[in-house]
Amino acid sequence: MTDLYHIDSLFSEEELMVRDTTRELVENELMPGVRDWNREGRFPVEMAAQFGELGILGATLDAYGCAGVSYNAYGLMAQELERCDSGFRSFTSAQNGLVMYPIYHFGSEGQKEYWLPKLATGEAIGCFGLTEPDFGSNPGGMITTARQEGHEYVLNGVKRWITNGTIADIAVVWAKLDDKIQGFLVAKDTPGFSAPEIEGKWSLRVSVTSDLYFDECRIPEYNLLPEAVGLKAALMCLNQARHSIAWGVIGAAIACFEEALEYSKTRIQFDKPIGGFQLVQAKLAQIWTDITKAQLLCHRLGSLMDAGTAQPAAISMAKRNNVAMALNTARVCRDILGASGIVDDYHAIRHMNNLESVYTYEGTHDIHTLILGEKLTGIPAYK
Amino acid sequence: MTDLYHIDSLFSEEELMVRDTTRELVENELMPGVRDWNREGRFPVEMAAQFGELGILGATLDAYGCAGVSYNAYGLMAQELERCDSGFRSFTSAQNGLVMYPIYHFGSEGQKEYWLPKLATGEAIGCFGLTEPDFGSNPGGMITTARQEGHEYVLNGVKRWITNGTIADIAVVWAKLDDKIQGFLVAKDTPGFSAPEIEGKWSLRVSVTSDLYFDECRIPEYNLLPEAVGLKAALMCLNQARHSIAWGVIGAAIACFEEALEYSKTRIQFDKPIGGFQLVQAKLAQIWTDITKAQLLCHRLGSLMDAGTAQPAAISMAKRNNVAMALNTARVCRDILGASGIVDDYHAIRHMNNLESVYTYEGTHDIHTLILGEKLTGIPAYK
Amino acid sequence: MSIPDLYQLSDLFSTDQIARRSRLRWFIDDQVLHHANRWFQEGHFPLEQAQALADYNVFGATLKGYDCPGMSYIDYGLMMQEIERGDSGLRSFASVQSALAMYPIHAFGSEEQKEKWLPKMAKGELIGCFSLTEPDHGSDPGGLTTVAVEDGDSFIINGKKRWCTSATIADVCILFAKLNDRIQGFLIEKGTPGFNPVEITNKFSLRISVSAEISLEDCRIPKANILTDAKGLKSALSCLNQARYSIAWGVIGAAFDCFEEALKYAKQRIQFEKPIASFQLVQKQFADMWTEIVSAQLLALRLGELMDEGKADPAAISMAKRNNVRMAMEVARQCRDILGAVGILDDYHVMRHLTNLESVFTYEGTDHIHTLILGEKLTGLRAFG
Amino acid sequence: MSIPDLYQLSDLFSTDQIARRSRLRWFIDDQVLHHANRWFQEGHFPLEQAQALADYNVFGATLKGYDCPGMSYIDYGLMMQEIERGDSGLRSFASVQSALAMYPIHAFGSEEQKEKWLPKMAKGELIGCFSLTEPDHGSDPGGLTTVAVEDGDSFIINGKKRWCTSATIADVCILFAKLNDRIQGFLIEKGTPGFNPVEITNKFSLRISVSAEISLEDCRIPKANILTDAKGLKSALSCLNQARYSIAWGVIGAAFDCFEEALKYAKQRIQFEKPIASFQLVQKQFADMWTEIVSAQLLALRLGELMDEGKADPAAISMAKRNNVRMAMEVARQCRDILGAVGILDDYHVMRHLTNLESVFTYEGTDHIHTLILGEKLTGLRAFG
Repeated sequence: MTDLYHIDSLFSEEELMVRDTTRELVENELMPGVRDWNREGRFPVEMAAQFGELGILGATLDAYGCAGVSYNAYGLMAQELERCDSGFRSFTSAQNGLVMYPIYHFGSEGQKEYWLPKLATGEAIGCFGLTEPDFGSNPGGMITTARQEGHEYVLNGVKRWITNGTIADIAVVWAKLDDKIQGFLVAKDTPGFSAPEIEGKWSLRVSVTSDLYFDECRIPEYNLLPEAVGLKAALMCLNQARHSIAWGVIGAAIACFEEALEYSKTRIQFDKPIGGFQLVQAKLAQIWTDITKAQLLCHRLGSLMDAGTAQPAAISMAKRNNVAMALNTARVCRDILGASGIVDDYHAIRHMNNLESVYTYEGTHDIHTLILGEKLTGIPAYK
Repeated sequence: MTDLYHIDSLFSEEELMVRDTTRELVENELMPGVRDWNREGRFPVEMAAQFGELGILGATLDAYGCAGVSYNAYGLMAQELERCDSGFRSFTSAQNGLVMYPIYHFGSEGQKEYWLPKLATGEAIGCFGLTEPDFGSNPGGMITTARQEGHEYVLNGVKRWITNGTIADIAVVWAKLDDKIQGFLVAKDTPGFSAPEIEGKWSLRVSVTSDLYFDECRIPEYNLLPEAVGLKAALMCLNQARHSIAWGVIGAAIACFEEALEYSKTRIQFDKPIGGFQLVQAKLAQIWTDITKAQLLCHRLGSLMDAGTAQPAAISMAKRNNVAMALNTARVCRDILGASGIVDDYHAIRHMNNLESVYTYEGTHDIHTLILGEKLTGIPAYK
Repeated sequence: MSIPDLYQLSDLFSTDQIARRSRLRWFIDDQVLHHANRWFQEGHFPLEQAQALADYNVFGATLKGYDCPGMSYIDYGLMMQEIERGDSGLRSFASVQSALAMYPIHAFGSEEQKEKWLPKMAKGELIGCFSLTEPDHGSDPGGLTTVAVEDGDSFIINGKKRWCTSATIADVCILFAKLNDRIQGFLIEKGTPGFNPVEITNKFSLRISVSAEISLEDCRIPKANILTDAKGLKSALSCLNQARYSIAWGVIGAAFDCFEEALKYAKQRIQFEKPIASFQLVQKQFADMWTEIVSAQLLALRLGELMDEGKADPAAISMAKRNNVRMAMEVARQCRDILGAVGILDDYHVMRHLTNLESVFTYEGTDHIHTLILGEKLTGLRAFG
Repeated sequence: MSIPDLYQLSDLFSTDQIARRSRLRWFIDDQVLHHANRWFQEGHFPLEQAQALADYNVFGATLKGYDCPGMSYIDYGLMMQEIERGDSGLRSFASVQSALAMYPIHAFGSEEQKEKWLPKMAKGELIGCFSLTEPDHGSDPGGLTTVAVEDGDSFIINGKKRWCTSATIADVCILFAKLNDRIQGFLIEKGTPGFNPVEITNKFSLRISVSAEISLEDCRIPKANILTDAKGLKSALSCLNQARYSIAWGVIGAAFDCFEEALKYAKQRIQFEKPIASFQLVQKQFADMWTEIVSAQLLALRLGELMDEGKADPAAISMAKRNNVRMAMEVARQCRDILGAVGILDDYHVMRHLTNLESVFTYEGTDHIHTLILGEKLTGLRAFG
């Protein structure tokens, strides 16, 4: 994509290097397999180690084996991963923002030392259990409970739509302890804990999505995340994930755009490339503009996050805008590809289907609308 | 407007000072009068001297009495002026981008020394004659001619939609000399030259729009702009103007947004502020996002222009996007104001009507679409 | 009309309806469109031309008896469409006279009131207006605060009203106020002391139409001037449904006028050595608009049939009002764009229609309110108030 | 159906039509919708169920004689709507059988061809397909390069075709090729040597439908297999108009199914302690969709009347195909959003409809092509080709 706004020059050498290394991995290891994985509905978990090697896992954290890069560098990684498939970016968003981040920020020294190095290499995989079947947009209403019995906590409840659930070695789980929301760590194979995969998805097929069941599930006392107290702590994790989504979807949009542009230049109808028709140019011009704006929004957001001054509403704005942008871009590109656009020789329709999930998860489009609305007017209108 | 993306911090101290001084002028001198000027269809030409005093005229040029500020500083000036009315920004875009810029870049030393200081103080006013009644989107087809007779050039033709025409002391006029496009200076009161105002506008009423008639109009030989050769030179001027439009319309959008937001917080229906309703919040959230993206686009564009690396297509992208954004914002805000939105106690409907012109002038929305389309595909689709 | 009748809708009308439409169209072309832009600039309401609409049986068109035309709702709709081809302000005047003044007298008035007012209103000799909205109660008229109290043989009314079309020129005003905490309609005659309408003059929109504020200060009217059969807010809303119906048809006319003007221009305007109508981007605009106009016509026509059969659900009226006004606004905006620079001049009609439609979008139930009426109908859940 | 019939469109249909629609709806509910998601996952076309449609008089519905049902275009449209409530792929199959295989035999075939094929096709005993599109000629079929040459008592055909629905299961293919530089239709029977259809298996869309590529390698057919009265591209396009008509109706069914599913979900799904259907933002989505569905129904219905009267302009068909497919796509997308996370699962139908409609948007004339057909009709200027 022609870099009309010289956006590359907004990044440091190091950030660009990080991006290019990720791109190389994506081109060599992920792109050749994605069509088949999507057909099979399979996440190639064997890739986790390679993500770890490149420093993608826990990218923005310092120490404990993490790379400690800037939020914009991490954003570029997310962009490159999602250029291939939203499933890879989803895996990373969960591992980084929803597992490593809370362990790093809310965990005990022992928890950090045990889990973070393994998670950073991809030796261990994590998931995040907040959403429940009846509490999606309103997680504060959750009904999963924890009670203390001696030196154990006992968990009961169900979590849903959990990325990585079935393949995770460790789950960050939120439950009500004495009516207050509290985070816990639950290890794979703990008795009373199971994580079956959700079948029949027509979206994010290159990603594992699971239910988590807790039936008198007993975990040791030291698996409580000491600082993970209240809904606010959980929402801090979501903000991390949303940042990476806002970045990632740019990659999906670029992939669709480049594919459609190339097609428009080579597909001949009425003796000329369809890219020469006004109606097609109008579509290309609009999505090019939309991608450029999304890049600027994300770059600015990354800078604010590095400076520690990003408000949650700023993250909502970018997640909401960029996902809607990418979804629209994918649809328009699918259209430009004509009949060919419905086969998986092309990427657009896979991205299009994936982005339907991304539009909904980590705060639906409407919920982010109302977060911005409240910020502006001071009036919550969720209810 | 809450600065959610800390956009202010992207500007230098000096740039912000320039903005604030302009804002003060706008608040004190322009806002109190704009409602009446709009009703009367009058441009308050007496303001030109005050614009000159603040360094707004020829702002980005060096020497000859000009302020030599950055493109972003100039952009902020344009934003503040258009926060009041697109007419003021139009005046400035014409004076700066379309008159002072070509004299500075294409003029002789004598032309520069004579005109630029007067134009910079607002003592003299300029206009730019390129568009003709039958050649709007396709200026290269112009039929105005110049022929040499001794030490004079003789001009014949008609120009249309010329901002500042009737009040201008000097016109930069484009005509075909031996079939090649060439720029000339034509002074007010030259025999054979007249510039009647176009009546009956429902848009940009706080701005002078004129026809220029040349009927055997004789100008001295030294009024040829030596370097203003070919359509490309004229288009370079337009790019200057488009940059200031892209910035300016953000001001119009902000004015509408702030007005509608304030109204939504104080207008009570069904016992609560309408700002508390989901449908209203959805509108506010969207235009807030759109304004933020437009600001980032413009800031980046200004930086590229300062670095001398802005491609014309980059300017087209910002003009096209931002004007469409502002027009939509004005419409949505007019709607939020309800019945009150149709009276001129509120600004939205005036901005809405103004922006209809801005959408069309300096390259229509469709023309910029096709400029981007050509840049992407390599195929011109204008015809 | 230069737009091809692609769906052959003319076949759906009777010869009489077509002939009537043609006569009215001629009148609008000749007596209205030639002057509309000037009137708009001056903010002038042409009362004589408006009264002349009576010759075409516009006023109280669907009412029976009392010298009213007794025509069908489709007849009425077609006329509204033609009038709004001229101007939304003129159509607003006609809607108010018919739907908001004559209709409530016909539906809720005493025999004496009907005989006194309706024949002359149908002839255009007397003008009516309707006053429900207040400065602080637009979308929620149920909250109105104007109050009537009994005093011997009179009612005394106090309060403030706003956005009352025709109020300063009207001979009679149908005004809603609370009597013993219940909404009730009253007839107030022109010149009644304490009834003070003041024109709102700084409008950008509907400038060929009078809008007014009314202050009521101890306004005393005889007891006979109560609208006997009007019961609560429901009666007021039934008038609005009549008006909304006329809007759903009317705005199609505004869209036609814009569309025809833009199409004519696009065929004549040469750029890059060919008519701009030959460019794909312009053809796309026309194709979109054309489809939306035809759909809006079909919606209005079906609604007219239901009105004639007495079977139209109020939500059906909301759907047509909301959809058709949106359609007309979008058409006006697209046409303005197609006209390019000249689109802002009063040599053309588009910009007048465009600004008029801003009011039409808001009045007689905002777009949001109709959205939520449909939402409630569908889900059974009320999301407002 | 749980959507209120706000515009009382059922009154516009005969008792017979309503009864027929109900029977077909029952079949679709019972035999198709229960299995559709599984078939879609497997990429399976249920040939037996498809053939069973013959019992409802779907095949060649509007054709007269030769044991064909001889029904009205509105009858036909209503059936297509019900079938696409089930699945766009199944409706595509039915459209191809009726509009693209039986119709050309009926319109352009010899008496012998009609007698041989039509009665059995009407019964669903024989299946037909239609092959015009080539890999390099989609929107401009006039440029097709498949060639037929005379050779004694035979024609020999060579070339490549693409996107041919039902080709691998069809008993007869109506195929267009150039004979002496002029486009001509031919009947090719299943199993003819040199006629090689290969299924396209990697589709995301219309997976309950067979699409194929066909390579023709010295494919020899008897001279009697020419479609005698087919003259040039015009005849091929007249078939497409038949198919486009069925799409304009069909997609309304897909929209219905999505809408009902989303409405039911929204009323049951509780968030913040109340059904999401009670939120303003959700009600707005429903209000928008509902209005567009009703408008699309009216457009299809009027078009059906014109078809029955033999007066439909091809541009009128383009308007309805383009508008109604856009409508259905937008409805599917909005409904997917309303369903939230579960909207991506095969417990629901929305995502299947959503991906199906991507094909429908493109086939039988892309959205762009119909845009430019309308543009040309309106302006007289051709902006393509």
